[in-house]
Amino acid sequence: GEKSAGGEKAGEKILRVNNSTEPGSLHPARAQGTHDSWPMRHLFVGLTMKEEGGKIVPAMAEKWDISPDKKKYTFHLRDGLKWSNGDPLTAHDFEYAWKYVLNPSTPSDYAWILYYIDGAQQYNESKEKDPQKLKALEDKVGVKALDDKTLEVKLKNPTPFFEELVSFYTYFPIDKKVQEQNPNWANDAKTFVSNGPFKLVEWQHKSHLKMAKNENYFEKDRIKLDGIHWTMVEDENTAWQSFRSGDYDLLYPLPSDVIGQLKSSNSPEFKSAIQFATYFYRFNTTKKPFNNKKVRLALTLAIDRNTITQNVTQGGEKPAFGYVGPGAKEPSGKEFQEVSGNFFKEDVALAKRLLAEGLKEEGMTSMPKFTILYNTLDAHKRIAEAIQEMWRKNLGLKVGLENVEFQVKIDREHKLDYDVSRSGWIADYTDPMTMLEMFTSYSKQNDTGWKNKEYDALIDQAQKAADQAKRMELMHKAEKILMDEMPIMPIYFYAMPYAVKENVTGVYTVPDEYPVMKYADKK
Amino acid sequence: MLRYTLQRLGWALVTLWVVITLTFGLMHVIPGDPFAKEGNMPPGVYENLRAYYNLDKPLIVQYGLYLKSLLQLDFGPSLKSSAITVNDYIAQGFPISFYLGLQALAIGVTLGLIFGVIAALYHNKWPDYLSMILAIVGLSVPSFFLATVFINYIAVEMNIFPPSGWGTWQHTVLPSLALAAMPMAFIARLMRSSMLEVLGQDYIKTAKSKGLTRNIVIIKHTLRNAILPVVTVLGIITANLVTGSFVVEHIFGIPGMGEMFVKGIFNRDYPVILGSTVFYSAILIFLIFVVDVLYTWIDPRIKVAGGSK
Amino acid sequence: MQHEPQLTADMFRPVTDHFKDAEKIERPSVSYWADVWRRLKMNKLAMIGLLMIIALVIMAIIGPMISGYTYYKQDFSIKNMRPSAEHWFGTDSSGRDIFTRVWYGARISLFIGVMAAFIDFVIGVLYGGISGLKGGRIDNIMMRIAEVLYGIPYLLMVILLMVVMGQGLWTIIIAMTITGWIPMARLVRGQVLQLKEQEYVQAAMVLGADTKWILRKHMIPNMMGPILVNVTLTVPTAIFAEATLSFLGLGIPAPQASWGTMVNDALVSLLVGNVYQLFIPGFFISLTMFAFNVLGDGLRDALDPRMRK
Amino acid sequence: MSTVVTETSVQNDKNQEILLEVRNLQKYFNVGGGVVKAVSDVTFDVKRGETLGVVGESGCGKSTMGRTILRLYEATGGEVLFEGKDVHRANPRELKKLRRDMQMIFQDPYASLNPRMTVADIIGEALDLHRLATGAKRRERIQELLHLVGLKPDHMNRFPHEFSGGQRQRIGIARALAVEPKFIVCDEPISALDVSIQAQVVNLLGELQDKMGLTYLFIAHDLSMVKHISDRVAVMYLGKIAELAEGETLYANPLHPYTQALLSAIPIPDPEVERKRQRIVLKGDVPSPMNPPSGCHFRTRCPHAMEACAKVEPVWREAEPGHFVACHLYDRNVMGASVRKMNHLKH
Amino acid sequence: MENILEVRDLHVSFHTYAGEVKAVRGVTFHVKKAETVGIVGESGCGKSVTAQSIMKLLPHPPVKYKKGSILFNGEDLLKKSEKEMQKVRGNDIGMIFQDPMTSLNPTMKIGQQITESLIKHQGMSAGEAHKQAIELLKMVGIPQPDKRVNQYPHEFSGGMRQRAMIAIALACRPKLLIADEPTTALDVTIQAQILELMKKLQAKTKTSIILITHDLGVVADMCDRVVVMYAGEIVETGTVDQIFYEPQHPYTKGLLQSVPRLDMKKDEPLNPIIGTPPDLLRPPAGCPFFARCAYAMEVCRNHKPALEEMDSNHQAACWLHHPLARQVNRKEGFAQ
Ligand SMILES: Nc1ncnc2c1ncn2[C@@H]1O[C@H](COP(=O)(O)OP(=O)(O)OP(=O)(O)O)[C@@H](O)[C@H]1O
Ligand SMILES: Nc1ncnc2c1ncn2[C@@H]1O[C@H](COP(=O)(O)OP(=O)(O)OP(=O)(O)O)[C@@H](O)[C@H]1O
Ligand SMILES: [Mg+2]
Ligand SMILES: [Mg+2]
Repeated sequence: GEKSAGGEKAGEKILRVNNSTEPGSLHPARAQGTHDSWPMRHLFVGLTMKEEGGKIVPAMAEKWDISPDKKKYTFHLRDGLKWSNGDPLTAHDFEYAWKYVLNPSTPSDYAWILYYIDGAQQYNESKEKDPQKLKALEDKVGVKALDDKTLEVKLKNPTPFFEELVSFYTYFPIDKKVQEQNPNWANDAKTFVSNGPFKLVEWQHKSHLKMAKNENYFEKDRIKLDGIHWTMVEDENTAWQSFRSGDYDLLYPLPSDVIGQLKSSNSPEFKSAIQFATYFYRFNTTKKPFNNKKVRLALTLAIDRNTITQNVTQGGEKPAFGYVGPGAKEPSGKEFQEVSGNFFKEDVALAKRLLAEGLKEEGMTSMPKFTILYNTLDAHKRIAEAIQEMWRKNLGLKVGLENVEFQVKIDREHKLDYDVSRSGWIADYTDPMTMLEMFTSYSKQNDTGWKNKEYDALIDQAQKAADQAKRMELMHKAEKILMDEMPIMPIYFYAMPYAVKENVTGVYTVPDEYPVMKYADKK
Repeated sequence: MLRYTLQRLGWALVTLWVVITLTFGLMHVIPGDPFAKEGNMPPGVYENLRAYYNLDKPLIVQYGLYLKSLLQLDFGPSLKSSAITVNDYIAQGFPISFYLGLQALAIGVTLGLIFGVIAALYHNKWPDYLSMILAIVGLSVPSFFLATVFINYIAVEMNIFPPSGWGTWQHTVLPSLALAAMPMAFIARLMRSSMLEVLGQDYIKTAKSKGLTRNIVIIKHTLRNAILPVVTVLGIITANLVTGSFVVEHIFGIPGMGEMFVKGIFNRDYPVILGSTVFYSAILIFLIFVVDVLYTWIDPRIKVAGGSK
Repeated sequence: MQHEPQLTADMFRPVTDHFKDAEKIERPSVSYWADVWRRLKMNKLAMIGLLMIIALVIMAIIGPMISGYTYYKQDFSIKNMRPSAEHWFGTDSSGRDIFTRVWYGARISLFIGVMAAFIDFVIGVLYGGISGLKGGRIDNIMMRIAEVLYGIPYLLMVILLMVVMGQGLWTIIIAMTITGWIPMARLVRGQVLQLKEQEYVQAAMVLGADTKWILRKHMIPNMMGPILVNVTLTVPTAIFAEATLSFLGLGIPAPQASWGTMVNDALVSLLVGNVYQLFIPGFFISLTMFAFNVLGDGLRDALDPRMRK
Repeated sequence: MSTVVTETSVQNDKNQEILLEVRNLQKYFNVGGGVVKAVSDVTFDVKRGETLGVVGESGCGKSTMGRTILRLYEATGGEVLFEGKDVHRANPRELKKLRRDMQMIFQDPYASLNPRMTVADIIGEALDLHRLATGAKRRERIQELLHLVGLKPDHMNRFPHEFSGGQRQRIGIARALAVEPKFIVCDEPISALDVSIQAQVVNLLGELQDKMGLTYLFIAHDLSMVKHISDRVAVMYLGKIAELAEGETLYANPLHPYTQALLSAIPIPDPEVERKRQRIVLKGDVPSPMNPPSGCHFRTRCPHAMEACAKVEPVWREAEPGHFVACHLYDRNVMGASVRKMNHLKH
Repeated sequence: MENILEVRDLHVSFHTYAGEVKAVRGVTFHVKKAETVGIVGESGCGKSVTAQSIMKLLPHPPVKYKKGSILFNGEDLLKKSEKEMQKVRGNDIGMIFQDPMTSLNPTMKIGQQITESLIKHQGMSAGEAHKQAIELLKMVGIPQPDKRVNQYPHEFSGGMRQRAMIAIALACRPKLLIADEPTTALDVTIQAQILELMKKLQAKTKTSIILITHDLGVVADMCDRVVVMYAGEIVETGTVDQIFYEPQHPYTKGLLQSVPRLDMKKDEPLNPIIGTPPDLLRPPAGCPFFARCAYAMEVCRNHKPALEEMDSNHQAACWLHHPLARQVNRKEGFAQ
């Protein structure tokens, strides 16, 4: 690759990757989604951070104390922390950042992830116009810098995964001084200030980002790269072609047919890691005959998940026979998903019987034609086609496919204006709760019309439980209910197949993030 | 001339205003929410977002606010990206799309004219067939097909040009070719038929009767008259080319403004939708004006100024 | 002098009966369309185009039936098979028979093309006809409306349509025609303005014919030439436009296949070496485009009595 | 010019009833950036059974006048009375009735027949529009009309392009006759025809007039043909009538300098005459009807132009009985020595 | 006087979809120095085809010169290559077309259109040619030529355009000027101006002129000799007096009779020629005028009459002049 897009100097170790699209924002309060978070995790670091496999290790915080009721955390920051511009980094920066996120006038998509903090939700949801009263609400938020190096956080409920939460990008600090002087500092590489392994040196919007090693990083010796260059090529095929012609060192995501080919040829450039995420179909349980559990079960049992993962997605995904996938560990160290085991087994004969019974219960003689709703994407289409064909072949059903734009799909799901709808859920943190709380009757993301008091109660108990083992048990029970009732049909657990050049080492993955390159090295 | 220009400007503003109003209405009629997310979105967060972008206000107020900011040439923020505004989008994307578009236009027009002229001069002989088949192939291959094929064979397998990105002239070659195919084919066909038309005119006979050589007759008497229909369509073609093609920019990963038009709509990014519409319409109207001026320059019979001067 | 015939005095008797043939017409009666057809038949390329279209239509009708496969049946055990005796055009990445899908796609693509052309024709003739006939202010306003329609983002209208009508064949067809009728309307308007001044139209007016009569009896039959040419070119354009909509994910619903969706789905096959999946449907798009274009060109020549051979 | 002749002509006038009155007719066209005064302020009568010839150079407004009389164009001003009814104020129903009485024959035999219709359809159109005949009667009537204009019944199912120019013009005449009109505007019906065919059509028109008592407004620029066919002749120049008189009178004694020039310019198919002839060759070109000269429209080319011509528009006056002219040379107020001048002008 | 142009037995055909249109069939005539020869005949009889054959301007694929020769100063133009023809056109032979509206290039200044041939044939510089163009415009009587030379055709009136056409045709002082219906599109008064101008110029330059028209009046005014064509053939040729006063062919006679004379009485009907000209796709085997001829005889049906000398310079192609016809046919007043 002589003609690479970057303009790196000879001898510099620059890793070239594709972020697919322009980050909407690199400001911790405004960032949302993977295209923002992937570069951001290389620019910032939180109180804690994740190492290979998702292990939580101290970062800005050297250590922390947890109160016996597990509702109060006191973080102790390291000595001599500095921002990339040389400003000292203090606990006040964290307090300021978190309160800034929660401020109702900050348009922060991810403000809710701070709701675990006492008083956070009240402040963020406040419609208060009076600055005085608003200030009072702000002061009630349970985060306080006791001094430059100590941050005290009070939680609403005991939250065993809070140590992990603080590694999330919305919990990143911001340089109070810079933010107050220039609210738009995060839009321009010249004014960008960060505290992570790299600093932003160039941001050509819609085109590329250039990051260079941050000499003020607390662990700068672990960083081998001189920088990372990110492009924003959206087309998967083109990006792959560019990787092939040597313009990238690492590429994620990949076109599924390419994955299949790389895998079958045992390409040394191909890697696949687990991802804590589930691909499933929602049923609209308010609509006949999907209100009938047996019908939902029949549909669930009548597809061949192996064929889908082997022939369609091809990226090392695992067929899903439960809802919570691998990625969340129990205190025992075991995968939550392993403990759950499979909740059902594919069985066409049983499916046929269940379908007949279900329809009879609903007073119907045959299954009416229904439609799978999915948002426009090649992979979704191919999966939908495969499932449509399986339902046709195995149950003799007439199934239509309808693709709509993403924004319309969500809209229609919220309005329960669908029969069966494609969904995917990518964990925000590695606790089953990120998956399970969605199907409570009061969740805004439920979108199936399915309501179960028992389930609600179990989730509520789990959220308040201080004991991890107890929590896990409660969540297993909840998942069992979900899988018995089947308002959703699990299809597979995501994987993260990516390609990396052989001369690149040190890239690692965690279940809920894109490949991490901060410790990467290039020969 | 000045009066005429002002008059046209007036009409242009009216047209633009109607387009804005209709687009505004249309984009709020279609379902889909700019803040819709598959992930968690508690009502509080959602409402804060809408309030921040004034989307909680009545539509008519939003409309008024938009027109007001438009008068200050402020196209507003992007709902999907807090890092750049719509003005930034245009300021950064347009020069790139413009450059690419002009290059494609140059290629398309030059080749189109050459093919068209050759086809007409060798009417119903093999060069005619050949150049028309070429033109039809150009017309019949969707640009996404062409772009993908270019990347695969020319960029990756032959390793001649980079497959994606922007920066050097090498980056511009394949996308320009992909963009140029359609106008090239279109212009070739147009030029062919108008050349045939002109070649049958009496004044060509007059020119021949002066003893001029075939080449002079073609260059001095035929081309200028034959090019008129091509000039008429050039306005729309140019407007479409210089404001960027979503497909080509998407496939070649070019940071132009082509994606604004499509992704703005897909994302329900209201200010981006309106901004791209206004910008495109303004460019189109401007270019049509330019074409009219060009037209009078080429054809002295037509007077731009509608006056009796 | 020339061969001096055997002249007898007898031959120099005056003839008188020869005037009865004075008004005789020598040439056999041929209607205008018969004449056009005769000229068209002489144009080899146009006839090739016509035959190709007929062949495509026939194959679209019988093709999906003769292969013994369906367009939707998946069989992953035979995915990505190259063309062979069982699967003449090979199979796609879901193990579906491409031959069947190509001809099924031909049905959809040709139907879209033909229907879009037909609807464009109806709306275009009505709109352009009224605009041209009424003239003056009505004409001005109607043409401005058409202009505004060009300004509104096309995709926005298509999305609205998808929402209102749901996804499907007819939605695509209507989407093709939202702005597709405008060129036709312009063409018809231009023709009407020209024909309005024709003496035979004026003669009808003097005879007391009203607007409807004139439009039906005189205008439409005489505009058919240029309209027909335009229609033949609309068909492939619509097929092409559907392909581009497919690229944006707004094409025909899966698993139905149009050539456009097939090309789009197969773009990735280029990366993994299954190029036939891309080039087979691509070839048929080009072929259709070619056939309709040469037929259109041929018609243009055949309809123009000045262009002799 | 003897008084006797004048008296008889006046008497003739009395005998003949006026069929069509044109009063101050105006037709302006709005074009690009101005107004074309194609017909400005024209007044004359047409008597029943006569042929009024209209001559004038191309673009002087002859066709426009003819069309405005038939209300193919809406008049900008003035009125047209046909048998006392104002054509331009007739409502659609009255107009349709009037259309049966007033017909037109067009200049271009190629453009005036719809190329996609058979002869039967072209002639039958008139019958259909006015529901004059259907079925077998329609067929009969069409054949009858074809016979009338000297074509064969078996031409019915042929298309216009199969006919020669003269035959086409006859089809056009048959179409006009189908509704049994009283009055026909012939807009240069022979200009596009060959010399040898022109006479066929002119003879046909003459025969039909005798047979059916038709009245013609015969527009042409061929003065000899117009003289041959017309009872009276009007000479137009740039939207106005310059002179109007009986054919014989006009040719023998042209008053208006334009008429004089026009007559002298007609090429005569006789080498002897041509060799001897003295032409009045006018200088310059016809001005644009967008901005005609002030005063008299002809003054820019007139060999007798005077100061007054630029200032005052000459009035339409009856210089001699039945002989109208618009020229200051015959205006006693402007020209003291008009009589002397008149004599001088004649040769 | 020498013959500057001799056309001998010229046959020209168009190959169309409908078949072969035999537009010109055995045309023979000549033009002498400084004389004006008129070609008359009705529309479609092959006048323009004959004229354009001399310049070889007819498009080649449909047109075929089947037979004959066109000798210009003794050289056969039909044998010349396109390159050689380019030297003749505009230089030795000039041409004026019927319609000044469409015969001038609308997007080119009048001056440029005149200078083109000057630069090409006379090797003038652009400046010289421009001066010469102004001279030429002055010569054809265009006022303010130095201003007009920089205008476009649409800024000229019809008469001025035709004068510009004449200026173009005469730019290189050609030996032969072919004027194909130069005044048909013009008004009578303007026509008079143009004809007057042509006469004046001819007197000055001694150019030979072929004047094509179907207006017998114009012929009477302008020509020394006349060629009468009918259906692609010459039926009569002679001096202008011979043609007008002693026509020998029924067609010529018919033509003269169908024109109204100013001295005719109003109610006297005209004498038209009955019928229409033959279709040149299927030209009749015998005399082309047979079907319309009042003097037709049995022999005319299938036997083509040859052009025969009647008088000095006077030729006609008609069986009526055959000795046998004079015996059999007693019709009066025609065959003298
Ligand atoms: N529809 C129209 N719009 C604008 N101007 C017109 C229109 N029709 C005629 N004119 C103008 O009006 C004037 C008179 O035209 P008209 O056709 O009546 O002349 P004419 O005497 O019939 O000429 P010709 O002998 O060429 O037929 C011309 O200058 C012409 O350009
Ligand atoms: N391009 C052509 N293709 C076919 N036939 C043609 C073509 N040009 C001329 N002709 C035929 O050749 C014959 C002679 O045409 P020509 O133009 O010489 O007639 P003309 O005597 O000049 O008539 P006019 O007085 O109308 O100009 C006509 O019958 C015509 O139909
Ligand atoms: Mg006229
Ligand atoms: Mg001619």
